[in-house]
Amino acid sequence: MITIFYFAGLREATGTDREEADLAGKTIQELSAWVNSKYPHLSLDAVRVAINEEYALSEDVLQDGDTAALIPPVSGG
Amino acid sequence: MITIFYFAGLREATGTDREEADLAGKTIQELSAWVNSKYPHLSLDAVRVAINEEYALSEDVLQDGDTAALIPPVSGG
Amino acid sequence: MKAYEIVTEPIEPQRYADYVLRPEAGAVTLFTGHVREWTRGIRTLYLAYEAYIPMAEKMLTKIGAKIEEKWPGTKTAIAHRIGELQIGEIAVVIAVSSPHRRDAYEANEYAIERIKESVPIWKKEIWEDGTEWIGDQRKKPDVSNENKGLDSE
Amino acid sequence: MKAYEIVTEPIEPQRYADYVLRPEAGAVTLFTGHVREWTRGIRTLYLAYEAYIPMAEKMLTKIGAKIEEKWPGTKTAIAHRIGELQIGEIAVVIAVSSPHRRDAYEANEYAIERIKESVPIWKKEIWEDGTEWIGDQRKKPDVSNENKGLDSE
Repeated sequence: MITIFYFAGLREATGTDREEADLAGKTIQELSAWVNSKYPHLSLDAVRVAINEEYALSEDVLQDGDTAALIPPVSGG
Repeated sequence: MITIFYFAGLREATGTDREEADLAGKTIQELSAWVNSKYPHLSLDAVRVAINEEYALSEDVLQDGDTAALIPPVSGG
Repeated sequence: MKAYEIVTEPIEPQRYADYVLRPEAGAVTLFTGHVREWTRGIRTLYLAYEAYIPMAEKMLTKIGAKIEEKWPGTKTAIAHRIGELQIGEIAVVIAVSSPHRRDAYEANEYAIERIKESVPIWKKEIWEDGTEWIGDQRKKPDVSNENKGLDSE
Repeated sequence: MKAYEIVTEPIEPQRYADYVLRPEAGAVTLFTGHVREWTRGIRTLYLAYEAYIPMAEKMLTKIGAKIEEKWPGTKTAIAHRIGELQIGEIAVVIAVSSPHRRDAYEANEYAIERIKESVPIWKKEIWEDGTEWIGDQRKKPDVSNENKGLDSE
Protein backbone atom coordinates (compact mmCIF):
# COMPACT_ATOMS: atom_id res chain seq x y z
CA MET A 1 0.00 0.00 0.00
CA ILE A 2 0.95 3.60 -0.62
CA THR A 3 0.07 6.41 1.77
CA ILE A 4 -0.92 9.62 0.00
CA PHE A 5 -0.69 12.96 1.83
CA TYR A 6 -2.73 16.03 0.89
CA PHE A 7 -1.75 19.49 2.04
CA ALA A 8 -3.20 22.99 2.14
CA GLY A 9 -5.79 23.58 -0.60
CA LEU A 10 -5.60 19.93 -1.68
CA ARG A 11 -6.39 18.79 1.85
CA GLU A 12 -9.41 21.07 1.97
CA ALA A 13 -10.57 20.14 -1.53
CA THR A 14 -10.31 16.38 -0.93
CA GLY A 15 -11.59 16.61 2.62
CA THR A 16 -8.77 14.40 3.88
CA ASP A 17 -5.13 14.80 4.84
CA ARG A 18 -4.14 11.23 3.94
CA GLU A 19 -5.40 8.01 2.47
CA GLU A 20 -4.12 4.57 1.51
CA ALA A 21 -4.16 3.29 -2.06
CA ASP A 22 -2.97 0.13 -3.75
CA LEU A 23 -0.54 1.82 -6.12
CA ALA A 24 2.72 -0.13 -5.56
CA GLY A 25 4.49 -0.60 -8.88
CA LYS A 26 2.78 2.44 -10.41
CA THR A 27 4.55 5.59 -11.53
CA ILE A 28 4.05 9.06 -10.14
CA GLN A 29 2.21 9.91 -13.33
CA GLU A 30 -0.19 7.01 -12.73
CA LEU A 31 -0.62 8.13 -9.11
CA SER A 32 -1.62 11.59 -10.34
CA ALA A 33 -4.10 10.05 -12.78
CA TRP A 34 -5.58 7.97 -9.95
CA VAL A 35 -5.99 11.06 -7.74
CA ASN A 36 -7.48 13.00 -10.63
CA SER A 37 -10.04 10.33 -11.41
CA LYS A 38 -11.06 10.15 -7.75
CA TYR A 39 -11.21 13.96 -7.36
CA PRO A 40 -12.05 15.29 -10.83
CA HIS A 41 -12.43 18.88 -9.58
CA LEU A 42 -8.76 19.02 -8.51
CA SER A 43 -6.25 20.67 -10.78
CA LEU A 44 -2.88 18.99 -10.35
CA ASP A 45 -1.11 21.08 -13.00
CA ALA A 46 1.28 22.85 -10.67
CA VAL A 47 1.41 20.07 -8.07
CA ARG A 48 4.70 18.29 -7.43
CA VAL A 49 4.92 14.86 -5.81
CA ALA A 50 7.38 13.81 -3.14
CA ILE A 51 8.08 10.17 -2.38
CA ASN A 52 9.34 9.54 1.14
CA GLU A 53 10.00 13.24 1.62
CA GLU A 54 12.00 13.78 -1.58
CA TYR A 55 10.69 15.41 -4.76
CA ALA A 56 10.15 12.69 -7.36
CA LEU A 57 10.05 12.58 -11.16
CA SER A 58 6.87 11.60 -12.98
CA GLU A 59 8.44 8.34 -14.18
CA ASP A 60 9.61 7.26 -10.70
CA VAL A 61 7.95 4.05 -9.50
CA LEU A 62 6.19 3.63 -6.17
CA GLN A 63 7.15 0.78 -3.88
CA ASP A 64 5.00 -0.85 -1.26
CA GLY A 65 5.10 1.19 1.96
CA ASP A 66 6.07 4.45 0.27
CA THR A 67 4.51 7.73 1.28
CA ALA A 68 3.59 10.00 -1.62
CA ALA A 69 2.92 13.63 -0.79
CA LEU A 70 1.10 15.93 -3.20
CA ILE A 71 2.81 19.29 -2.91
CA PRO A 72 0.83 22.25 -4.24
CA PRO A 73 2.82 25.41 -5.05
CA VAL A 74 4.59 26.35 -1.82
CA SER A 75 4.26 29.72 -0.12
CA GLY A 76 6.49 29.68 2.94
CA GLY A 77 8.61 32.56 4.08
CA MET B 1 40.17 80.91 16.75
CA ILE B 2 39.76 77.49 15.19
CA THR B 3 39.55 74.30 17.24
CA ILE B 4 41.37 71.37 15.63
CA PHE B 5 40.45 67.80 16.59
CA TYR B 6 42.81 64.85 16.24
CA PHE B 7 41.54 61.29 16.25
CA ALA B 8 42.92 57.76 16.46
CA GLY B 9 46.50 57.52 15.15
CA LEU B 10 46.67 61.29 14.69
CA ARG B 11 45.71 61.83 18.32
CA GLU B 12 48.42 59.46 19.45
CA ALA B 13 51.03 60.87 17.08
CA THR B 14 50.38 64.50 18.08
CA GLY B 15 49.89 63.66 21.74
CA THR B 16 46.71 65.75 21.87
CA ASP B 17 43.07 65.36 20.97
CA ARG B 18 42.46 69.05 20.28
CA GLU B 19 44.14 72.40 20.11
CA GLU B 20 43.30 75.99 19.21
CA ALA B 21 44.96 77.80 16.33
CA ASP B 22 44.58 81.24 14.81
CA LEU B 23 43.55 80.06 11.35
CA ALA B 24 40.33 82.00 10.67
CA GLY B 25 40.26 83.05 7.01
CA LYS B 26 42.61 80.26 5.99
CA THR B 27 41.67 77.39 3.69
CA ILE B 28 41.63 73.71 4.61
CA GLN B 29 44.76 73.31 2.54
CA GLU B 30 46.47 75.98 4.63
CA LEU B 31 45.24 74.30 7.80
CA SER B 32 46.83 71.05 6.65
CA ALA B 33 50.08 72.85 5.90
CA TRP B 34 50.00 74.39 9.37
CA VAL B 35 49.47 70.98 11.00
CA ASN B 36 52.21 69.48 8.86
CA SER B 37 54.71 72.13 9.78
CA LYS B 38 53.94 71.70 13.48
CA TYR B 39 54.05 67.87 13.29
CA PRO B 40 56.43 67.09 10.43
CA HIS B 41 56.32 63.31 11.13
CA LEU B 42 52.59 63.16 10.32
CA SER B 43 51.50 62.01 6.91
CA LEU B 44 48.23 63.70 5.99
CA ASP B 45 47.95 62.12 2.54
CA ALA B 46 44.84 60.09 3.23
CA VAL B 47 43.42 62.43 5.86
CA ARG B 48 40.13 64.22 5.19
CA VAL B 49 39.07 67.35 7.04
CA ALA B 50 35.62 68.06 8.42
CA ILE B 51 34.51 71.57 9.32
CA ASN B 52 31.75 71.69 11.91
CA GLU B 53 31.09 67.96 11.43
CA GLU B 54 30.81 68.02 7.64
CA TYR B 55 33.51 66.87 5.23
CA ALA B 56 35.08 69.94 3.63
CA LEU B 57 36.92 70.66 0.37
CA SER B 58 40.54 71.78 0.42
CA GLU B 59 39.59 75.25 -0.83
CA ASP B 60 36.89 75.81 1.83
CA VAL B 61 37.68 78.73 4.14
CA LEU B 62 37.69 78.54 7.94
CA GLN B 63 35.68 81.05 9.94
CA ASP B 64 36.28 82.15 13.47
CA GLY B 65 34.79 79.63 15.90
CA ASP B 66 34.85 76.70 13.47
CA THR B 67 35.91 73.26 14.55
CA ALA B 68 38.12 71.44 12.08
CA ALA B 69 38.48 67.68 12.55
CA LEU B 70 41.31 65.75 10.92
CA ILE B 71 39.78 62.44 9.87
CA PRO B 72 42.26 59.65 9.13
CA PRO B 73 40.97 56.74 7.02
CA VAL B 74 37.98 55.37 8.87
CA SER B 75 37.61 51.75 9.96
CA GLY B 76 34.24 51.39 11.63
CA GLY B 77 31.96 48.42 11.20
CA MET C 1 16.25 24.34 19.46
CA LYS C 2 17.46 22.62 16.31
CA ALA C 3 19.45 24.45 13.65
CA TYR C 4 16.72 23.73 11.07
CA GLU C 5 13.24 23.47 12.41
CA ILE C 6 9.53 23.96 11.98
CA VAL C 7 8.07 25.40 15.16
CA THR C 8 4.60 26.20 16.47
CA GLU C 9 5.57 28.72 19.17
CA PRO C 10 6.61 32.35 18.59
CA ILE C 11 10.11 32.62 17.15
CA GLU C 12 12.80 34.34 19.21
CA PRO C 13 15.23 35.42 16.49
CA GLN C 14 18.15 36.14 18.80
CA ARG C 15 18.45 32.45 19.69
CA TYR C 16 19.26 31.66 16.07
CA ALA C 17 21.74 34.51 15.80
CA ASP C 18 23.46 33.31 18.96
CA TYR C 19 23.54 29.77 17.63
CA VAL C 20 25.55 30.70 14.53
CA LEU C 21 28.04 33.02 16.22
CA ARG C 22 31.63 31.76 16.50
CA PRO C 23 34.99 33.45 17.27
CA GLU C 24 35.93 33.43 13.58
CA ALA C 25 32.66 35.06 12.50
CA GLY C 26 32.87 38.77 11.82
CA ALA C 27 29.36 39.16 10.46
CA VAL C 28 25.92 37.83 11.27
CA THR C 29 22.86 38.48 9.11
CA LEU C 30 19.47 37.78 10.58
CA PHE C 31 16.44 37.85 8.34
CA THR C 32 12.93 37.75 9.75
CA GLY C 33 9.83 37.50 7.62
CA HIS C 34 6.79 39.04 9.27
CA VAL C 35 3.07 38.89 8.72
CA ARG C 36 2.24 42.06 6.80
CA GLU C 37 -1.08 43.77 7.28
CA TRP C 38 -1.42 45.30 3.82
CA THR C 39 -0.56 43.72 0.50
CA ARG C 40 -1.40 45.99 -2.42
CA GLY C 41 -4.48 47.38 -0.77
CA ILE C 42 -5.77 44.09 0.62
CA ARG C 43 -5.89 43.91 4.38
CA THR C 44 -4.76 40.66 5.97
CA LEU C 45 -6.33 39.82 9.35
CA TYR C 46 -3.95 36.96 10.10
CA LEU C 47 -2.18 34.07 8.40
CA ALA C 48 -2.28 30.33 8.86
CA TYR C 49 0.75 28.31 7.85
CA GLU C 50 0.95 24.57 7.42
CA ALA C 51 3.93 22.38 6.51
CA TYR C 52 4.86 18.88 5.59
CA ILE C 53 7.03 18.95 8.67
CA PRO C 54 9.57 16.13 8.23
CA MET C 55 10.20 17.00 4.58
CA ALA C 56 10.37 20.72 5.32
CA GLU C 57 12.97 20.19 8.06
CA LYS C 58 15.00 17.92 5.79
CA MET C 59 14.93 20.56 3.05
CA LEU C 60 15.93 23.36 5.40
CA THR C 61 18.85 21.19 6.52
CA LYS C 62 19.84 20.66 2.89
CA ILE C 63 19.67 24.39 2.19
CA GLY C 64 22.01 24.95 5.14
CA ALA C 65 24.43 22.30 3.86
CA LYS C 66 24.34 23.84 0.39
CA ILE C 67 25.11 27.25 1.85
CA GLU C 68 28.09 25.95 3.81
CA GLU C 69 29.34 24.41 0.56
CA LYS C 70 28.79 27.52 -1.59
CA TRP C 71 30.09 29.98 1.01
CA PRO C 72 32.79 28.16 2.99
CA GLY C 73 33.09 29.27 6.58
CA THR C 74 29.44 30.21 6.97
CA LYS C 75 27.13 28.70 9.57
CA THR C 76 23.34 28.79 9.18
CA ALA C 77 20.20 28.27 11.24
CA ILE C 78 16.64 28.47 9.93
CA ALA C 79 13.23 28.17 11.55
CA HIS C 80 9.74 28.50 10.12
CA ARG C 81 6.66 28.79 12.26
CA ILE C 82 3.33 27.16 11.42
CA GLY C 83 -0.18 27.63 12.78
CA GLU C 84 -1.98 30.95 13.14
CA LEU C 85 0.18 34.06 13.05
CA GLN C 86 -0.94 37.58 13.81
CA ILE C 87 0.16 40.80 12.07
CA GLY C 88 3.82 41.56 12.79
CA GLU C 89 4.65 38.07 14.05
CA ILE C 90 7.66 36.24 12.67
CA ALA C 91 6.95 33.46 10.17
CA VAL C 92 10.56 32.67 9.29
CA VAL C 93 14.01 33.42 10.67
CA ILE C 94 17.32 32.88 8.88
CA ALA C 95 20.62 33.44 10.67
CA VAL C 96 23.94 33.24 8.85
CA SER C 97 27.36 33.91 10.31
CA SER C 98 30.47 34.32 8.22
CA PRO C 99 34.01 35.63 8.54
CA HIS C 100 33.15 38.34 5.99
CA ARG C 101 29.93 40.26 5.56
CA ARG C 102 29.37 39.80 1.81
CA ASP C 103 28.90 36.05 2.24
CA ALA C 104 26.54 36.54 5.17
CA TYR C 105 24.21 38.73 3.08
CA GLU C 106 24.36 36.56 -0.03
CA ALA C 107 23.90 33.27 1.78
CA ASN C 108 20.99 34.64 3.78
CA GLU C 109 19.16 35.86 0.70
CA TYR C 110 19.87 32.56 -1.05
CA ALA C 111 18.20 30.75 1.85
CA ILE C 112 14.96 32.71 1.68
CA GLU C 113 14.79 32.33 -2.11
CA ARG C 114 15.20 28.57 -1.79
CA ILE C 115 12.59 28.36 0.95
CA LYS C 116 10.03 30.27 -1.09
CA GLU C 117 10.70 28.14 -4.12
CA SER C 118 10.65 24.59 -2.81
CA VAL C 119 10.20 23.98 0.92
CA PRO C 120 6.76 22.40 1.53
CA ILE C 121 5.16 25.14 3.60
CA TRP C 122 1.86 26.82 2.71
CA LYS C 123 0.36 30.10 3.71
CA LYS C 124 -3.34 30.79 3.95
CA GLU C 125 -4.36 34.43 4.04
CA ILE C 126 -7.38 35.36 6.06
CA TRP C 127 -8.96 38.68 5.01
CA GLU C 128 -12.09 40.40 6.18
CA ASP C 129 -14.09 38.88 3.33
CA GLY C 130 -12.52 35.51 2.71
CA THR C 131 -9.52 33.23 2.79
CA GLU C 132 -7.14 31.77 0.28
CA TRP C 133 -4.20 29.41 0.15
CA ILE C 134 -1.41 31.34 -1.49
CA GLY C 135 0.06 29.09 -4.10
CA ASP C 136 2.37 31.24 -6.07
CA GLN C 137 3.89 34.28 -4.51
CA ARG C 138 4.33 36.00 -7.84
CA LYS C 139 0.55 36.37 -7.93
CA LYS C 140 -1.63 38.55 -5.80
CA PRO C 141 -4.63 37.10 -3.99
CA ASP C 142 -7.11 38.88 -6.25
CA VAL C 143 -5.56 37.76 -9.54
CA SER C 144 -4.66 34.16 -8.73
CA ASN C 145 -7.32 32.66 -10.98
CA GLU C 146 -4.92 30.12 -12.41
CA ASN C 147 -4.65 28.51 -9.01
CA LYS C 148 -8.34 28.46 -8.27
CA GLY C 149 -8.44 24.68 -8.63
CA LEU C 150 -6.28 24.47 -5.54
CA ASP C 151 -8.13 27.04 -3.56
CA SER C 152 -10.23 26.45 -0.53
CA GLU C 153 -13.01 28.72 -1.64
CA MET D 1 17.69 54.41 22.34
CA LYS D 2 18.04 56.68 19.32
CA ALA D 3 17.59 55.37 15.79
CA TYR D 4 21.15 56.40 14.91
CA GLU D 5 23.62 56.30 17.74
CA ILE D 6 27.13 55.75 19.00
CA VAL D 7 27.01 53.75 22.21
CA THR D 8 29.50 52.63 24.83
CA GLU D 9 27.51 49.76 26.34
CA PRO D 10 26.99 46.29 24.79
CA ILE D 11 24.55 46.40 21.87
CA GLU D 12 21.27 44.48 22.13
CA PRO D 13 20.42 43.94 18.47
CA GLN D 14 16.80 42.98 19.05
CA ARG D 15 15.99 46.49 20.26
CA TYR D 16 16.91 47.88 16.85
CA ALA D 17 14.95 45.20 15.00
CA ASP D 18 11.92 45.95 17.18
CA TYR D 19 12.33 49.66 16.54
CA VAL D 20 12.02 49.31 12.75
CA LEU D 21 9.11 46.85 12.71
CA ARG D 22 5.75 48.19 11.50
CA PRO D 23 2.50 46.54 10.34
CA GLU D 24 3.38 47.17 6.69
CA ALA D 25 6.84 45.59 7.01
CA GLY D 26 7.11 42.05 5.73
CA ALA D 27 10.87 41.74 6.10
CA VAL D 28 13.48 42.80 8.61
CA THR D 29 17.20 42.39 8.03
CA LEU D 30 19.49 42.71 11.01
CA PHE D 31 23.22 42.88 10.45
CA THR D 32 25.66 42.61 13.32
CA GLY D 33 29.40 43.09 12.91
CA HIS D 34 31.38 41.18 15.52
CA VAL D 35 34.95 41.27 16.79
CA ARG D 36 36.68 38.41 15.00
CA GLU D 37 39.49 36.53 16.69
CA TRP D 38 41.45 35.55 13.60
CA THR D 39 42.15 37.66 10.52
CA ARG D 40 44.32 35.83 7.99
CA GLY D 41 46.34 34.07 10.65
CA ILE D 42 46.73 37.04 12.98
CA ARG D 43 45.09 36.64 16.35
CA THR D 44 43.24 39.64 17.73
CA LEU D 45 43.03 39.87 21.52
CA TYR D 46 40.46 42.65 21.52
CA LEU D 47 39.57 45.86 19.69
CA ALA D 48 39.28 49.47 20.73
CA TYR D 49 36.99 51.76 18.76
CA GLU D 50 36.87 55.51 18.88
CA ALA D 51 34.55 57.92 17.07
CA TYR D 52 34.01 61.58 16.38
CA ILE D 53 30.68 61.08 18.06
CA PRO D 54 28.52 64.05 16.94
CA MET D 55 29.68 63.81 13.34
CA ALA D 56 29.33 60.02 13.31
CA GLU D 57 25.75 60.21 14.58
CA LYS D 58 24.92 62.88 12.03
CA MET D 59 26.33 60.72 9.24
CA LEU D 60 24.47 57.62 10.40
CA THR D 61 21.29 59.69 10.36
CA LYS D 62 22.08 60.82 6.81
CA ILE D 63 22.68 57.24 5.70
CA GLY D 64 19.28 56.32 7.11
CA ALA D 65 17.62 59.22 5.28
CA LYS D 66 19.36 58.25 2.05
CA ILE D 67 18.12 54.67 2.43
CA GLU D 68 14.55 55.79 2.97
CA GLU D 69 14.88 57.86 -0.20
CA LYS D 70 16.48 55.10 -2.32
CA TRP D 71 14.21 52.33 -1.03
CA PRO D 72 10.83 53.92 -0.27
CA GLY D 73 8.96 52.25 2.55
CA THR D 74 12.05 51.12 4.43
CA LYS D 75 12.85 52.13 8.00
CA THR D 76 16.37 51.94 9.39
CA ALA D 77 18.18 52.00 12.74
CA ILE D 78 21.95 51.89 13.20
CA ALA D 79 24.20 51.79 16.25
CA HIS D 80 27.97 51.56 16.56
CA ARG D 81 29.73 50.83 19.81
CA ILE D 82 33.00 52.44 20.86
CA GLY D 83 35.51 51.62 23.60
CA GLU D 84 37.08 48.20 24.24
CA LEU D 85 35.32 45.23 22.65
CA GLN D 86 36.08 41.59 23.28
CA ILE D 87 36.04 38.73 20.75
CA GLY D 88 32.50 38.02 19.56
CA GLU D 89 31.05 41.29 20.83
CA ILE D 90 28.94 43.43 18.53
CA ALA D 91 30.61 46.54 17.09
CA VAL D 92 27.80 47.59 14.80
CA VAL D 93 24.13 46.77 14.29
CA ILE D 94 22.00 47.73 11.28
CA ALA D 95 18.27 47.01 11.23
CA VAL D 96 16.16 47.64 8.14
CA SER D 97 12.48 46.87 7.72
CA SER D 98 10.72 46.89 4.39
CA PRO D 99 7.48 45.70 2.83
CA HIS D 100 9.53 43.38 0.60
CA ARG D 101 12.67 41.44 1.39
CA ARG D 102 14.87 42.46 -1.55
CA ASP D 103 14.93 46.07 -0.39
CA ALA D 104 15.70 45.06 3.19
CA TYR D 105 18.80 43.13 2.10
CA GLU D 106 20.03 45.76 -0.33
CA ALA D 107 19.47 48.69 1.98
CA ASN D 108 21.16 46.92 4.85
CA GLU D 109 24.27 46.13 2.83
CA TYR D 110 24.31 49.67 1.48
CA ALA D 111 24.38 50.96 5.08
CA ILE D 112 27.40 48.93 6.14
CA GLU D 113 29.29 49.90 2.97
CA ARG D 114 28.64 53.56 3.62
CA ILE D 115 29.68 53.24 7.27
CA LYS D 116 32.96 51.58 6.39
CA GLU D 117 33.67 54.18 3.76
CA SER D 118 32.97 57.47 5.47
CA VAL D 119 31.64 57.48 9.04
CA PRO D 120 34.33 58.83 11.40
CA ILE D 121 34.92 55.73 13.51
CA TRP D 122 38.30 54.08 14.01
CA LYS D 123 39.33 50.63 15.06
CA LYS D 124 42.53 49.76 16.87
CA GLU D 125 43.50 46.12 16.84
CA ILE D 126 45.30 44.75 19.86
CA TRP D 127 47.31 41.61 19.14
CA GLU D 128 49.65 39.59 21.34
CA ASP D 129 52.66 41.47 20.00
CA GLY D 130 51.41 44.95 19.27
CA THR D 131 48.63 47.29 18.33
CA GLU D 132 47.62 49.22 15.26
CA TRP D 133 44.99 51.68 14.16
CA ILE D 134 43.37 50.15 11.13
CA GLY D 135 43.23 52.82 8.52
CA ASP D 136 42.11 51.09 5.40
CA GLN D 137 40.12 47.91 5.59
CA ARG D 138 41.34 46.72 2.23
CA LYS D 139 44.75 46.23 3.84
CA LYS D 140 45.80 43.67 6.39
CA PRO D 141 47.57 44.71 9.60
CA ASP D 142 50.88 43.21 8.46
CA VAL D 143 50.94 44.91 5.08
CA SER D 144 49.62 48.36 5.94
CA ASN D 145 52.94 50.12 5.41
CA GLU D 146 51.33 52.90 3.44
CA ASN D 147 49.48 53.96 6.54
CA LYS D 148 52.45 53.83 8.88
CA GLY D 149 52.52 57.58 9.13
CA LEU D 150 49.17 57.41 10.89
CA ASP D 151 49.99 54.49 13.13
CA SER D 152 50.42 54.57 16.82
CA GLU D 153 53.54 52.41 16.76
